[in-house]
Amino acid sequence: MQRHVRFAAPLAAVALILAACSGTGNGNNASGGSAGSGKKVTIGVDLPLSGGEAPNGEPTVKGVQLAVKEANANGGVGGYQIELSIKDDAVNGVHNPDQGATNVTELVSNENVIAMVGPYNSNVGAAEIPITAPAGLLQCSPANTAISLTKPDAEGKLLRGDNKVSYVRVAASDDFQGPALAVYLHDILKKNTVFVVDDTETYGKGLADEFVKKFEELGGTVTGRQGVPNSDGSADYTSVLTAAKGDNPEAVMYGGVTTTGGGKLRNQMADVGMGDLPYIGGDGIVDGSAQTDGSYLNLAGENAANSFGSVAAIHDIPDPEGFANKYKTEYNEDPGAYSAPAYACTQIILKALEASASGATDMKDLRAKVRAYVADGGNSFDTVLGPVSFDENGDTSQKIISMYKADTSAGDWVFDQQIDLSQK
Amino acid sequence: MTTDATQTTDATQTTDTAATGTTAQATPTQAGDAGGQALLRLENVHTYYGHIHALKGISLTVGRQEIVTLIGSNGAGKTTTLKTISGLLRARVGSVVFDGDDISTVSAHELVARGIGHAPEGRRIFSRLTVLENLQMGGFTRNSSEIREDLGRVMELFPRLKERQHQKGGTLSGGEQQMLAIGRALMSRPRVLLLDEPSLGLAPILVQQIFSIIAEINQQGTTILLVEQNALQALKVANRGYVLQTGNIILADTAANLAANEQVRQAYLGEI
Amino acid sequence: MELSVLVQQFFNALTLGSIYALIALGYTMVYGIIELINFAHGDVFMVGAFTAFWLLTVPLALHGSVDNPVLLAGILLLIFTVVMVFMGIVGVVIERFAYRPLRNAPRLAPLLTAIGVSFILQNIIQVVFGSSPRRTPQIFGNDARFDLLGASISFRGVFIFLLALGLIFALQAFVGRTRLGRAMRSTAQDREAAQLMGVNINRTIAITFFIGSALAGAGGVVYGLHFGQIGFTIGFSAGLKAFTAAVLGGIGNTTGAALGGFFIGFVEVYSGQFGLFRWSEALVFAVLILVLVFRPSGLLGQPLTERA
Amino acid sequence: MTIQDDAERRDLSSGDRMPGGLAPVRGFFEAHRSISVIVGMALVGLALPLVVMLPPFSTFQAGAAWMNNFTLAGVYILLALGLNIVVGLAGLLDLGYAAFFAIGSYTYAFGASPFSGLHIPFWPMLLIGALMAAIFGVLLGAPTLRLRGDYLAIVTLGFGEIVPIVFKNSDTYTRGTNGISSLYPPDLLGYRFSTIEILPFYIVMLLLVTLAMILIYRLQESRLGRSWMAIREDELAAASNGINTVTTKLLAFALGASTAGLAGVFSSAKLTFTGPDQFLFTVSFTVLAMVVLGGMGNIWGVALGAFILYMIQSVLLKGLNQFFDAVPVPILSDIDFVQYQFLLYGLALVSMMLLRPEGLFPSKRRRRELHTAAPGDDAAATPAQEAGGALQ
Repeated sequence: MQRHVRFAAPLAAVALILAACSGTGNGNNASGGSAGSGKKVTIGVDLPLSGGEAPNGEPTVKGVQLAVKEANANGGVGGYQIELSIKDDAVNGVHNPDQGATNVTELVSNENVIAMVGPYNSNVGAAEIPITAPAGLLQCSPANTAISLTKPDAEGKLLRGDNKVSYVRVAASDDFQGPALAVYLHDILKKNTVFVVDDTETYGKGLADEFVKKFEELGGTVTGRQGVPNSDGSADYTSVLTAAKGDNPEAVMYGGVTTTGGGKLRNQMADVGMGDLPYIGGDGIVDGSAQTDGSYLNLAGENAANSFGSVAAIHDIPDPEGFANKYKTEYNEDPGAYSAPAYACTQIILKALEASASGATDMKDLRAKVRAYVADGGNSFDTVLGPVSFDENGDTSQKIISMYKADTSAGDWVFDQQIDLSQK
Repeated sequence: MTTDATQTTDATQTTDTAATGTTAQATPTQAGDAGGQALLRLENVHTYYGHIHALKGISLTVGRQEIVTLIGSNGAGKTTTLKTISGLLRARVGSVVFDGDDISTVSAHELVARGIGHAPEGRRIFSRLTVLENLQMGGFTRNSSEIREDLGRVMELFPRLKERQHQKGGTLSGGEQQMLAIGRALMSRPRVLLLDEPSLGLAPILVQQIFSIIAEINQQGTTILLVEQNALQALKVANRGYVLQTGNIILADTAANLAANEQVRQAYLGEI
Repeated sequence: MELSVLVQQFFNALTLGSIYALIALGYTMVYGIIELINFAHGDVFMVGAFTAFWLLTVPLALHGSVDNPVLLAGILLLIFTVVMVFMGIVGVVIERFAYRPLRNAPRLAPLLTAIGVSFILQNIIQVVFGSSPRRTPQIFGNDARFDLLGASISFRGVFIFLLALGLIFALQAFVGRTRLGRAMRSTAQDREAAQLMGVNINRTIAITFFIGSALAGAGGVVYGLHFGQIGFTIGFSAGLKAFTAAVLGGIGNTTGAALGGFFIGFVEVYSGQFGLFRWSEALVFAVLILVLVFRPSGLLGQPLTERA
Repeated sequence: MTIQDDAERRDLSSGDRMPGGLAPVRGFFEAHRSISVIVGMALVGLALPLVVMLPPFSTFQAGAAWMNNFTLAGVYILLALGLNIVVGLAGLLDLGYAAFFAIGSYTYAFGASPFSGLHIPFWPMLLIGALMAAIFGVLLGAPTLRLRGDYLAIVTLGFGEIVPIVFKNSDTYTRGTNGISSLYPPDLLGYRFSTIEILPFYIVMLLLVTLAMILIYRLQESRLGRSWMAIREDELAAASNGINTVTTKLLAFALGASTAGLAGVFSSAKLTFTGPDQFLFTVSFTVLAMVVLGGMGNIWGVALGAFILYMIQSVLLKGLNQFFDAVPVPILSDIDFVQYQFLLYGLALVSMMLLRPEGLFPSKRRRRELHTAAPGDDAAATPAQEAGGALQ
């Protein structure tokens, strides 16, 4: 037995070293068939894929792979077969801006890469945009919502500097989703007091910040707010909730995603006797049906009743069931929260490729044309999320937030109504 | 597996002690060598600490019921010899034979059950265990009724330990700790007791006391291999002695002859 | 603060503290005997939680609460026994292959293999059970509660606290009163001398790992029962806090470790009560630093001269 | 190496008294050491960009990405060299080293970003960042350095946990979880470094690593360096030989921290961003693994260990999919190695430690210690009667 292990461990080490030394062949791994004329372009992907980040990254990358597979099966786009170059920006299981920067450096310097999907985390985006912008590499993020990525900071400075827009995102930034939740809770659910919990991460805290701002503006009262860091899912909310209960809030708002505690918070609300209160959160908890392991509805089970969640997209998408079914057929699991947005990003890139392919002189030119096409506010893209175009900052033109209500008997989210923020 | 070993060795041991109780006590040991009747025999033992060659071919014998002493200056290899016997160190060359069996590869904890007791240098009592617990640890290889029986025996030998049995070992004085260390080693009913510097750091009165106890233990049937800086005292109680120098045995004789030896007197007995 | 809230939070802290205490016991035992900060211990706890999850959902096929008290007791007995024995074995295997070969190596070498083992355990669970959090059946109904001074106390919490207390006392008795316990304490204090008493060092250390890992396994079961949700990442920070608890209590001291676990439960819960939850971890470590500066041996530890 | 080791041994045995007569000889070898570091680093610096233009490497990823990796590996080399002072030379276990990296990084963010409104140039910021980290090193060290061994390790671990939490929760001063972005990149004589041109960063990193290595070699051979080693071997004996152990340990802490501060400034200036998630325990642990794996106390070994481990983490494990896709073994190309990164990394760590517990390139001195101190028997490990732990 001992000999066994002594042998196995060095073997693993040797495998690693071998891999380090060789690294032969075509560096960019193919996805889907490589049939066709032989003309190929690469779409880069940068997402956190390992360790504790895998639940975020894996379903997202599958959205991209699905879109590319379909395109290749249909004979490619603009005469090109599509390949993917997939990068993991997690180091030791944590998304890492340094690694993100390395990854996009690699993508930028590979001239076959015409555009990329990613990143997932806003702080990785902050490290990547200064690299992709001067290179004019189109970056479409399915998930970033931090306002600072696209809009000028207090000093009027932009992350992209003086360069043209090369970073776009299909997720509405926090200044839309948060207020939409506030409007829904205050005006539609008619709740005047709320207790707010956020997960202290960029997304969750930003969402909660914007929610609070709008909710108070509407005349509501925030009875209390606590940040509960829970990146590994081990936090205990009972003390926070026990304390909050004394203020008798009429609802609880959660800024965060399911992996950082969305479902656990709801379950522990039931534990402390707050289970009947409405519970409202962003797209971080609208992450699939109760059949998906680890989704909000799955983890909260019966306690999910009276939960409300938003998705930063219009509900009337062309074929809402279609995407979920395709995804399920392909991967034998429900899509994740960002599978569809990642699919949409890929659709946008492919559409731009189709439009630019014939006019491009070389790969460099193709990359530039793809960027210009996407960033042009006049172009609209039919995506799985519905029609999308981008404004002067690269933010999605869709300022419509859809609200969903949990249906515990069906084990799924049910569309309730849309909130249009373009006028607000 | 270990319990098996313990039981079998226990069995042989009890018969042996019974034997010594009746006949062996009367047998006087011979002057020069214990010869074929040796309880413990080292043959050309070489022991290393890493690259340091600490024992360079030690051969010695300890007969049943004898007190044999090893004398020598610091670093001569006395402690190393004891550690090699008790299994804390391994001889790289040569063999250690105990009661006819080669024990050079038997691990230390099994040797305790076979009858080798080692009271190491510096006492090494368990300072955070009570005196009673220390003694119970000494009887680790024995069953509880045997322990109870031997507790009485040891406490009779060391009345101080009885008084202090519920104190933590670390609170004892140096002399008491030494008594505890010896008492603890006796709890395993060793057939040979290795004593490493039992008088170190003790007041002269206590030294006397310790040596008379050593003699008494021997009277009761336990073979003793004694390492001492205090060579004069050691030779007084011992039957025979070996003189070690830098890992070699340079002299072997009866205790009386060694004590009379001019060289030994100059080098180890502090006479000029 | 109203009395009912005070009582409620006190009770919350006891429940949470019980989990930390159970993990801390194993940490302190392992540290006590081989002076290794066993960073994989938290992941042993995590694997225990997953083992219980598997037992409940696959062979027992349970998905909700069990209301028959006899059946419930039977199920609890079964999963605690199976998980504790299994995790004990896992602990022994880890010690055998990752730590024992390095017992005479430089001190930092086993520290690194411990972290390596932590990664391996996490990755195995991730691959087997997926990376998303999993829902553990809460076999205690949430409605089984009683009122105490205005606070609503769940039987589940009471059970967890009593179980932890029982295991703590059982361990105390084992370490303090039995022959093997004495062997463990002797080995911890002076390995060579213990050998000269006839103690098989390797076996004693293996037993220590068995007990420590079994207790962490019990902690894992409790965690799943209480929170109803587990994930492959829950081990590390829980382990870190449990280790802090062990140090606070005086490393090597089992009573201290248990008290340290409850103490951390209290710090976390009351920082939640006062709106400081996001600082709770910083508070825990700040307290740790202060305690070590002013009382380096921990709250219950004896002052000791340490090996350099 | 031999010379240095001999000097070390001599000086230790004579109780830290510098043999005055040897000074000129030592001076020569010190100069020689600096030159060899400079020549060595120059060769490495030139070779790396060339090597990655060759086939197996060039097809693996683009040259620019390699260069970026090398530059970031440099950050970890700096970190490992700094931690080596604390752990390898002075023998103080620091489990929260990333805290000083964070302090350096945030110092740059405060000194050169639109967020703070300041724009102190990069070069003085290197010194300021190092200084700030050193100050925090002293602040942490002063009350805790009298703790020994693992207790110190635990305190540093706690500190390493607290620092990122403070940065994350102090929204007003640090922009909290969002981190501080748009930091100013370095300027040199009017030339502004750009995030997409890696070569200037690469060169600066080469210079920083070279400088750090020379300084640390000199430190190691100085009176202070010998005092560190004396403390590492036997603190009591060192103290009785007239070494002020508190000051000496504090200096190790401060110098180790300042190296991390330097790395922090460079890293945030290169990334033009800093955020609290970059300095978690995993970083402290990774750097520690680099030091141990390289061979504690051996400066070149530690640097190489850092380089190797960084490349495994950030290139090799990330590239296994690509590699095995190209291998004509169907099973291997179907496995998603990204999923198994931790398993492989864990196995690599465990097996490397089992095979070479003293590290890949142990300093000669360490190797000697190991071979004399380990008779290969369980028993001899703890001769001390008052061993640290003990169950109660």
